[in-house]
This record gives sequence, C-alpha cells and structure tokens, in this order.
Amino acid sequence: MATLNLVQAINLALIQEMEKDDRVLLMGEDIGLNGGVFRVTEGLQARFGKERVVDTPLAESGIIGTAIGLAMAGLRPIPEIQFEGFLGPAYDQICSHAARMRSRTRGAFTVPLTIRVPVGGGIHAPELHSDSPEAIYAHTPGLKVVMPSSPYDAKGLLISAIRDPDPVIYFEPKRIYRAFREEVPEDEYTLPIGKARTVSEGNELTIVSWGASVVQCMQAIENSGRDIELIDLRTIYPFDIDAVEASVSKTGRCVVVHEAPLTCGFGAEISARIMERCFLHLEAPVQRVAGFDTTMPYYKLELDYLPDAARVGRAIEDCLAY
Amino acid sequence: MATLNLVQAINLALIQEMEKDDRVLLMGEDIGLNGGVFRVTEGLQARFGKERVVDTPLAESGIIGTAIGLAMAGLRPIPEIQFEGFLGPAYDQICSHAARMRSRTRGAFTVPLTIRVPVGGGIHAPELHSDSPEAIYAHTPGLKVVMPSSPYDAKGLLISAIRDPDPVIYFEPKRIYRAFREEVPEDEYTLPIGKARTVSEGNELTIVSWGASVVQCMQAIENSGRDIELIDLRTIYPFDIDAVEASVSKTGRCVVVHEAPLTCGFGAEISARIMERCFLHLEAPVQRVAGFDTTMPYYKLELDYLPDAARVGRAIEDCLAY
Amino acid sequence: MPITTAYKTEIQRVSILDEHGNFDEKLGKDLIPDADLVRLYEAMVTCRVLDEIAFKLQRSGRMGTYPQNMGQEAPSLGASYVLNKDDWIVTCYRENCGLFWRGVPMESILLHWMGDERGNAMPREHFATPIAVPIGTQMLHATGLAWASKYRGEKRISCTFFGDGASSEGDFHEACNFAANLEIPVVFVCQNNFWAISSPGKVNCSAPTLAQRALAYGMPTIQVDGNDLFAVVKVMRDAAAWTREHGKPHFVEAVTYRLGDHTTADDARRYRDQAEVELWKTRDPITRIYDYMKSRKLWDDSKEATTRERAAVNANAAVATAEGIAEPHRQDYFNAMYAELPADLATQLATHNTHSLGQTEEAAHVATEALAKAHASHH
Amino acid sequence: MPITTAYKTEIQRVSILDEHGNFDEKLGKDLIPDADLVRLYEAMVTCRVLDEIAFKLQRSGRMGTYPQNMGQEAPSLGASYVLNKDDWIVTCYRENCGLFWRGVPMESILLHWMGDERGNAMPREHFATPIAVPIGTQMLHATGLAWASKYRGEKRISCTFFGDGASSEGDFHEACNFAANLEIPVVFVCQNNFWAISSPGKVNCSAPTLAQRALAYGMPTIQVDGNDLFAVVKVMRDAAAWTREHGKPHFVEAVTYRLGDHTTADDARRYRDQAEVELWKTRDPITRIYDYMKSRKLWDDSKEATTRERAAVNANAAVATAEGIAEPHRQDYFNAMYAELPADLATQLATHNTHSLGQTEEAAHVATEALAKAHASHH
Ligand SMILES: Cc1ncc(C[n+]2csc(CCOP(=O)(O)OP(=O)(O)O)c2C)c(N)n1
Ligand SMILES: Cc1ncc(C[n+]2csc(CCOP(=O)(O)OP(=O)(O)O)c2C)c(N)n1
Ligand SMILES: [Mg+2]
Ligand SMILES: [Mg+2]
Repeated sequence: MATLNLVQAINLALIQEMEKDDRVLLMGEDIGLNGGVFRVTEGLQARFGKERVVDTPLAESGIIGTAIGLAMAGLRPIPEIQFEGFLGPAYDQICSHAARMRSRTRGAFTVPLTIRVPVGGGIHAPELHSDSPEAIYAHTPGLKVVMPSSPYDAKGLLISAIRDPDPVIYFEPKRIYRAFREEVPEDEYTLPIGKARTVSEGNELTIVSWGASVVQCMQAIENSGRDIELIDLRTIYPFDIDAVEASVSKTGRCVVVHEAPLTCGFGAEISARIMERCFLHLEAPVQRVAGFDTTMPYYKLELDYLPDAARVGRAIEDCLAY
Repeated sequence: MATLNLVQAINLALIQEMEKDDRVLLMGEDIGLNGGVFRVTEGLQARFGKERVVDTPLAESGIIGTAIGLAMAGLRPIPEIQFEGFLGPAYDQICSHAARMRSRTRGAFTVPLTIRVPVGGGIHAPELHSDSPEAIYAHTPGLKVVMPSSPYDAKGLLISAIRDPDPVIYFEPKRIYRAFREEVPEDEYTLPIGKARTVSEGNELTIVSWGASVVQCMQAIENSGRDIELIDLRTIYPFDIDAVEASVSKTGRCVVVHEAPLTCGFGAEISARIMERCFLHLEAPVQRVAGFDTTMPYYKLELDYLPDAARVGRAIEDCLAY
Repeated sequence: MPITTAYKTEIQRVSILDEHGNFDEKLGKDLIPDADLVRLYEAMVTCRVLDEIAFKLQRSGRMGTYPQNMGQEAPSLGASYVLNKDDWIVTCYRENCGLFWRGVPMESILLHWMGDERGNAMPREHFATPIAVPIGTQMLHATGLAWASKYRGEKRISCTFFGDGASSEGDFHEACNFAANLEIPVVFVCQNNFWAISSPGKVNCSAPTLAQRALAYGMPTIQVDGNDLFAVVKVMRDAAAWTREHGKPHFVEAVTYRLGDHTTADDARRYRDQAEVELWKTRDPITRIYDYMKSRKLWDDSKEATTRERAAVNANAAVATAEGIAEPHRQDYFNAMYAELPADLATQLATHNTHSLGQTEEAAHVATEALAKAHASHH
Repeated sequence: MPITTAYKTEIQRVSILDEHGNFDEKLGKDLIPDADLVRLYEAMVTCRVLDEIAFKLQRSGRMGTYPQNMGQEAPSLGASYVLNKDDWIVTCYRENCGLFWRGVPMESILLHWMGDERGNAMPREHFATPIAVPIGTQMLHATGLAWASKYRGEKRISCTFFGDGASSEGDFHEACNFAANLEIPVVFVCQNNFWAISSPGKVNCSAPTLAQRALAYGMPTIQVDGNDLFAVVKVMRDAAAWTREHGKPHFVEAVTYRLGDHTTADDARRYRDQAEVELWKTRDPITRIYDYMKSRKLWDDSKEATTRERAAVNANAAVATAEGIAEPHRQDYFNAMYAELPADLATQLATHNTHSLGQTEEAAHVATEALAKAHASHH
C-alpha cells in the first residue's frame, strides 16, 4: 500500500484502467508531454503512446464533442478540461448531447465518458480558475457528478467513473491536490457512485459537504469540540440522500457546506430534501455555509469568499444554539 | 388600454423602448423580415430599419459575445436566442463575460444587455425546444433572471429589463405566448425586478411559482376550492423572498411549482429559504411539484412530464393533510 | 524579398449533368451504371413523395413540425451510394434520402418528428446517428466517430452533413480543426441551400464560396452542383477515397436549394422571392435525372407511373407503421436516462410525483420494485 | 465546362527588416520617423524589463502567475503605434507593450496578476478592454465594440489580438464570421508564436499559414514577420486603413515567438527544444531594432544605458504603485456585482454569512444600512 496524494492517486487509477482496457484513452490540452498543468497525467504519454494520450487543439467544445463521438463508437474517452472555468464552451456538448444521447436514442447510442475537471478555489489562481459549478451539472439529467475529497476516494471513484456506462463529470478539488497523502491500495478498487462516506460519527449535529470543503469541515469539527457527524457526499448526482436522512434523523440538526454560490447551489437541494424527509426530526433549520452570491473574487480576496473552518464553526454554534 | 396577448405585449414594449432610446437595438436569428419564429419582433425591422433589427449569423455565442461588445460600448442590445435549448452555445459568453464584466472591471465596463429567450414546454415542439434552465442562470452571480406569466407583467418587466444597467435574461414562457389576453396599458410602465406578485390571497397554503406554471397553479387552486395564496415570483434573481416569507409565515404551508427538473431547480432554493426563514411557522414541509429528473421527453409524453393542475392539486391536498 | 507569397490556392467546381441536359461524357461515362441510376431515381422520388405526405400529416395534426427535404435529395443520396455501408453517416435533418438508401426505415424519421424518441433508436448496423436538432453540433460527433476508427486501425470514415447556416457555429470550426490537425478521416459536406430559415446565404457566409471554409484548415475542398446526382457521385467518391487513403478530412460544398418551407412551421413566402423558387425548380435534381433517362431511353411513362405508385405505397406503409406503434410509456423516458435507474428517479417514476408527501409507503414500495427490476435487466 | 474554378487566392508575407539586418528601403523608407523609432525601441525595452521584474516578483511570492511577453513586443506595439488613440484595442495577455504605448499604466497589468480586480478598472479613455482570461473569447467583444461604432456612424475600428491556440476556439470563428458578414470594421491580429502552452503550432493549426484562417470568411489577410517592427507597422497601418475605409474586417498573422515560459507556472523545457529558443533569440525584435539604429548611427552605448536605466526606474515605480495600493475590501467584490446591491446580497455582505441563523437582528440592521448606502450612491 503506497502513501499517495490526490494527484498521484488519480494518476495511478488512470494507469491501471488504461492497462486493463484499451478502449480507454485520454485527451485534452497539454496532457501529453507536459503531463497536464497539474501534472495529473504525468508520464502517461511516455507510457501509453501518443495515440492513447492525445494533446488536442485548444477548444473545449471540440474536446467534449469529439469525445462524445469516440464514446458513441464504443471507446471510453477521458477528456480533461483544464479548469472548471473552461467548461463553459463545452456546456452545450455536455448538456445537449452527452447527457441526452442515451435517452434520445432509447439506448441505441450511449456515451460512456469521464470528464476530468480540476475544481474550486484556494490556490491563488487567476480568474475562472477557482469556481465550483457542480450544481449546474447536477441539475442536468443524464449526467453523473462526482467529487472526491481524499486520495483513497479519488482512486476508487475514478475507476468507477471510467467503468460507468454513462457520462460522468469527475471534479478534482485542486486545493487539496497535494494537501495531504494517505494510504491508497495498489490494487484496483471501485467505490459506488451514489454512496456517501461518513467521515466521522456524531450525535449532536450533521455536516454534509463535499470536495475540498470537507477538509475545512473536519477542522471546524475539531475546533468545536462537539459530537458531530460529517458526511462527505462524494457524489453529487446521484446523491446519497438516504445517508443524509439517516444522520439528520438522528441528530436533528444539519449544516451543509460548499464553495459554490449559495443561491441554487447544491446545498439548496440537500436542505430541501432534508425538510421533505426529516421534517419531524428537525430541531433547527438546516444551515448553509457556502460561497456568496458574487463572482469568486480575484485571489487577494478569495479566502474571504471561501467557507472556512471559522465560518463553519459559527454555523455549528448557531445551529446547536437554536 | 388594449387587450393584448403576451407576444403583443412584448412587441409593444420593444417598439416603445426603441422609439424612446436609440441605443436599443435588436439582434438574433430570423428576427428581421421574418419577425422571429414566434413573430414577437414582427414588423419591427420594417419600422426601425435593418440597422436596428439585425438578422445575425446562426451562432449563439456570436450573438451574445457581440452583444456584450455592443453593451460595453454603451448601447442597449436585445439579443434573441431562438429557443432556451440553444442558450447552450452561448453559456460561456453569458456566464464568463456578461455576468462578470462589471465585477471584473470594478464598474469600468458594464453590460446592459437583455437576452430574450422563449422558454418551457407544452407546445409540441422538437427536442431542445421545451426546457426550463432558469436555475442555471440564477446560480450565476451577476445576472438577473426574469420570467413573466402574463401580458401585463411581460410589458412592465421587459421595459425594466431593458433599462436595467446589468445583464438580464428575460425568459418568455412560450406555452402562454397566445394563451390569453389581458388589458395592457398603452403607456410605458415598469415593474420592479425583484418583486413578486400576489396573484390570489389566501390563508391555508401558499403556492410559489413562475412562468407558464402559474396558469396551472391558478387552475389547481380553483379546482381545490381551498383558500390558497398564489405568489408569482416574476423574477428569479433577485427573488422576492420577503413576499414568500410573509405569506408562508401566515399560512404555514407551501407548495413550489416549476417545470424545470426537481433536483437543484429553483424550487430547492425557495424551499431552503423558507426553512431558514419560516421554520417555526411551518406546519408541513415545503412541497415541490416540478419536472422530473429526466430529460424533457419528446412531445408525445411532454404533458406527462410537465407539472399540471392535477399534480399541483395532489400536492395541495397532501400538504394540507400533513 | 520583402513581399513574398505565403500561400496560394484554387478551388474547383464540378458539374456533369446540368439543368439544360448537357452531360459531360468524359466525367460522367460509366460513373453510375444504368440499373443503379434507376434505383437512385426511385429513391429520390420516394423521398419526395414522403415529403408531400408528411406535409399533409402535419397540416392535419397527425405530426409535429417537419422539415421537408424537397430539392435536396441528391447530396446525401450520392454520398450514401458511394460510401461503404459501414462508414458513419452523421446528418442533420435534410438527408432523408441518403439515410433511406443506407437502410434507415422511413418510419424512424417519421417517428422522430411525431415526437417519439423511438424514431432515434436506430439499429447500429446502419452506422447512422440520430437527427441532430441543435444546429452545427453533430460534425464534432462525426469527427469523434472517425477518430475511433483510426484509433482501432479500421478503415471506416465518417461523412457528415450540415447546412450553410450551421457553418456559422463555432462547433463547425472546431470539428474541422480537430479533424485536420489530429488527422481524422471525415468528409464534411455542406449542403449550401442559400437559406438558414429566413437568413439569406450571405448572412452566414459572405465569402464567394462555402467551399473555402476548408482553406482555414488546409483541407482539400471542392464545390459541386448539389442538384446534379452525377457530379455528387463523382465528387463524393473521390473525396471519400482520398479521405480513406490519407486518413485526413476533405470538404465538399454541395450547392443546392430547398424547394419547400424551412419546416412546416415556416412560411417561406414571408422572406424569399417566388421567382427564385421558380428558377430553382428548373434545376430540380429529380427532373434532371428524369429527362436524362428519357433522353437515354432508359425511361418511359409507364416506368414512371410504376415508380410513383411504388413510392406512394412505400411511403404510406411507413406512415402506417409509424402511426401504428403503441403509445409510449412513462417508464420509457425514466428508464432511458441511465443504464441503471437511480433510486430517487425510480421513486419519481413510481409515484409520478416530485413532492415527498405524495411518496407514500406504497409508492415507495413500488419504486423499490421498479428499481430492482431495472437493476436486474442490466445484469 | 464540367470542372471550373470556383475560387482562387494568394496570401502575401511582408518583411522589411529581417534578422540579418537586411532592410527593404522601398517599403521601409519614411515608415517610422527616427524620433518615433527611438521611442518605440524604449517602449519595447521597458516592457522587457517589466517582464524580468515580474518574473522575480512571482518567484519571491509577491505576485501570482504571470505571463511574460518576452519576444512578442512588436505586434501589439506596432498596432498601437498606427491605430487612432480611440480605436478599440481588445487584447489577450501578451500585448502589454501595445497597451503601455496606448497609455494603460503598467501597474494596472501588475495588479491584475496580483489578484486584484482594480487592475482591470481601466479608464475608458484608453479604449482598451481588460485582459481576457478565457482564451479566444475576446474577439467577439471586439466585433461588438466595432459594431457599436458602425451603428453610431463613427469611424472607430477595433483591433483584437489572440494567439495561435486561441484560433482553435469556436468563438474565434464566430467573431470573424460576424465581422465579415455583418460588415464590421475589425482588424484580427493573430500572434502566432508556434506554441499554446505545450501544444506545438500544428496541433492548433496544421495549415501552412494561420493567415489563411481568414479565407473562410472571404476576408483580406496577410502574414507579417511579427518580430520586425517595421513590417508590423506597415501591415497594421494598411490593414487599419483598409478596415476603416471599407467598414469590413481584415486579418493579420504576425509570426513571432515567446522567448519565455508560457507563464511563471510553466516550465517550457519540458516540451520544447532549447535549440529552437536559441534560434528565435537571434530573431529578437528588440536586438533587431538596436542593431538597425546602431547601423544608422541613431544609437550608441550611452543612449542604450540611459534607456535601460529609465526603463528600470519606470518599471520599478509601477511595481511600487501596485504594491502600495491599499488592501481591497470585502465590500468591493459585493458592491461590484450589480449597479444596485440586491437586498439578499447586502445581508450576506453585512453578516459575512450565508446561513440565516447567523443573520441576527443586528446584522440585518447593518445590512439594511449598507443597502441604503449602496442605493444612495447610485442616485
Ligand atoms: C443551435 C441552434 N440554433 C438555432 C436553431 C433553430 N434553427 C433550426 S434550423 C435553423 C436554420 C438552419 O440553417 P442551415 O444550417 O442552413 O440548414 P437548412 O435548414 O437550410 O437545411 C435554425 C436557426 C437550432 N435548431 N439550433
Ligand atoms: C477557454 C480556455 N481554455 C484553456 C485555457 C488555459 N490556457 C491559458 S493560455 C493557454 C494557451 C493559449 O495559447 P495561445 O492562444 O497560442 O496564446 P499564447 O499563450 O501562445 O500567447 C491555455 C490552454 C484558458 N485560459 N481558456
Ligand atoms: Mg441552409
Ligand atoms: Mg501561442
């Protein structure tokens, strides 16, 4: 068992799936010789050749649109979009085609595609390199949306995504790409898409989060000294509402934490579902700690924008005091 | 005072604003001689000339991107996107530029743009002609999102949108384009963006809706024979949460109705906000009647998909019985 | 040498059988065996007849919006005729004739426009993709499909069709650019019919030709009289062969005209001159072949009558099949979303509700059953 | 005539002062007055010096990612020199030299890369738009800006810059196509530096020239040695004049090279040969003018020393200004969202909270006050 960071865990998953299945190919901007701007695909072109690790033209719609064609022909393309802020040009191909091809053709054509996208803020990057658009894609039927928060999860979820017969957007929280390491099995393993992970158990309050925010939540829980259950959603669609329901039915209180803007963020869906499912158990309204309803500011102020342990801590206190 | 349908009310608002302000120009596919595929811009090219009513190339990103340039130069372009399903190619220009230009430049450049888009299902149209993407844009800070449900509102809200110094997506519910007429004042008037309309007052339950669904809700209320308050949100962002709060604090029960898919639809935000603001007043969980988490089916089944008075009626009963 | 030449090029136009009946023997001889010509003619006639029937179906409320193909039968047919049966054909909505030649049942196309996804459930052996509603997007899929062939070392190419309007979309550019730079064998066929709904050609391309779009990518390109089936066959055969041999893309501009409205929701009299339509009627691809066959004594009135009759019978049979299909079920559109129906969606299906209070115990039970069934059917 | 010529064209390349010191008198004479040449030279040197300082700032943690302009000073500078001061200049991020010539303060550019939006708050009199981070998107704004001039009957044109990589994006195509078909006066300048981060030129354009992208739109186009300030000045002057006169777009490919890494986050040694870099160093636009001025006795070591010194002083002053700016405030990014701060956003600002329980009465009061203030400042 090796001790890997998130970048290495993803790299390993890609190697193993490519070795196992020659329908798998990688495509994107700068992923070849350069190994991607975050070096996630480092060494893969040397290992698998230029036919399987392809540097494409600088055109995101082109990347996804051709990947859809590759997938319709039965391959398993894994396109990389360099930053989540550049999903925009590919939005139409993702939502009008990848998400719809199976239902449009009643299964005659399917799009087994895994779109890898670094996501989120906190790395002092320029504009459009720090956003969190997961709710946009969760609102688009036909897609699956995954966001790991640890190296172990990253590997297992990526392998599941690659093997999934439907299109998956696999968001990689860039803030924790190299933040920590953990033991990651050498062998291949999968983690189910649609199942949350209980990071810590507790009885007083439930926190639901995903991606890099999970780390802030762990910190906040530690700081609080309270008995808090932390659920890492892991996958945004389908999402494990049963796990959330079970936990909130127990604790009666919930805080949801994410980086995306508050309004219509995925926290709204979690909150609405909790109301629907746990109404009689709720002792306080669900609290949402999220990005503000502003554009993510340039990096001088990004830490002011991002939910941190302190803001989560205040929400915990407010919720417990309700 | 003339009796107009929604198409005519919009046409009138366009004429009046174009006469008043020569910075206003229209652009889009087939809007000139052809008057738009729904005839909303009928007669405008003949009246204002080809310089002010411009048939553009078939390219939505180009339409919005050039409109952004026009707006940055101080004009007030009103691009039309032919159907909401074709906003996709323009997503990037809308969200990465129109929504961000003011904050990016700290006000040095602004984008006073009104994007007109027919929206929603129910007209037996082909694929991608029947969707409801309002939540996507409500989740994008920097935009305003408006959706009228009547000719009177359509005129007043459109004039407000055109005069608004920020980018507005003005969704036109195509299902009710010609569904009914009402008295619309000849004079120009504005309706505030961010203020809801109480369609009917009641004490037992609150329904919150917008766009063509409002008509289904009115029907459901009539069918139910109950004392129900109906709030038409009118604008999705900013949204009038104060009006919703006041009503639900009074009734203690709420049903939200929209055509878009349930998960992460704007109903989730309304539900979450109600929980946050009216928790102690709530006698039942907020119920959402929405499109399903599927692609809008082709038209043979579209009425099965769309929330109708019957489904709203069941939600009313369930909610009242809780 | 301060001013030098950086690039120089020239684009050719091919015509074999023109609207006046002139036939170029050198290019045209032996191009299409007579027996094939008769079959191709019948295919065009059938397509035209279906258009007329579809129009009436729409007008009488038996079908939704429908885009007639009238006048544009030759480009896709010629392509379909010369392509291998397992080359991908990636179309828009004015390529019915080519799709039918390929073997796609007429009822599939009808069902699509009748608002039924089963029309798109094409058997994979047709190597045809479904009608693309969002304009200009399908060319990227064609590029991806051909890329897959290259990846696998197969000789299969893609041939994709789109309109002059579609060539304005960014995706068109990206599709050509990917194919050219990554060396992917695609034949890009632009059906330039001079109109995109009500927008005249020059709103979408003010350059002298549409063929020159391809010069941006250093791609071989040619213009062809798209109403001349002979010329289309020659140009498409050469382009497909070149593409297959070199593993690189080729562009073809087929100059043609839609004789009908844009769709049944459109009224072309609002924006175009009847005189223009009348002119193009004289260039009709069908009458051109008819006259040619007559002049060659391959055709006579009785053959014509038989052909028209058979066409009507076939088209009406397709309508009957399309209209005879069972009503679609609610579960069709739920079950089609993913390989496995997510639990939450199963509940929505079982309850036909999106509000939790309506999701009674019983409904939840039904949902669980549905889910279990969906799972089972995939393992 | 079955095979005819549908289109024929040729693209020229212009060079005046080449890397060997050859100067074409016919084209170059009187092109740039000596006094101007000295100022232009100084502008390039200053830009280069700023690049070096910025690099060090980034390395020492005083600035975020920064894209050096090194080697690409001439295209934007030449453009800026010949354009009217109120022609729009719509750039990407390798046009610092032209922006500074236009009057944009160096500290604006530094602030942008220091993660501060105030760097983009350019006074409108510069007629320059902010650095465009999403590649390939700004050309559409240039088209819209020039369209506004046309709409108002002004003679102002747009000049927009973008890279070879950017020319792969769909928006590039749409911008050119809009400008050509709607007759909008834009000069499209592609800085072809042969790399898009690690992607070699042919991944983004495998055609012999980038200039031929314009043929797709029937747009006049020309290639220029982008490291030759004289040639750039000539070509840009002609293109701008043509564009202004005809009210239509013109394309220019400026062949150049980035001598540095893509940005400070990049290490170009991973993907490109040092030999290639060395070759291009011999084609440096700055040394070329230096040698020329020396050969013309316009320049000597002491002038050079003074220039370098002044450049360093100016660049350092800009750094001091940029670093001396007050810390930005939280309210800056809230208040900048809309002309009027929405009530809900005002509460989020006042409480620095997105959860309602933290929005106490007091906080709500503060929010209301903030909102009132925001309103007041706009009326
Ligand atoms: C992305 C997108 N925008 C707009 C439309 C609406 N629309 C349908 S067909 C059409 C015109 C297409 O013109 P062209 O590509 O020339 O094809 P033709 O209909 O002439 O065969 C338009 C604007 C659409 N379907 N998709
Ligand atoms: C839409 C988008 N995709 C990807 C990126 C990441 N990126 C930044 S610069 C760049 C390469 C640009 O190459 P080119 O246009 O040739 O300009 P150059 O850097 O060579 O001047 C890429 C891929 C981006 N900023 N925007
Ligand atoms: Mg057309
Ligand atoms: Mg470059």
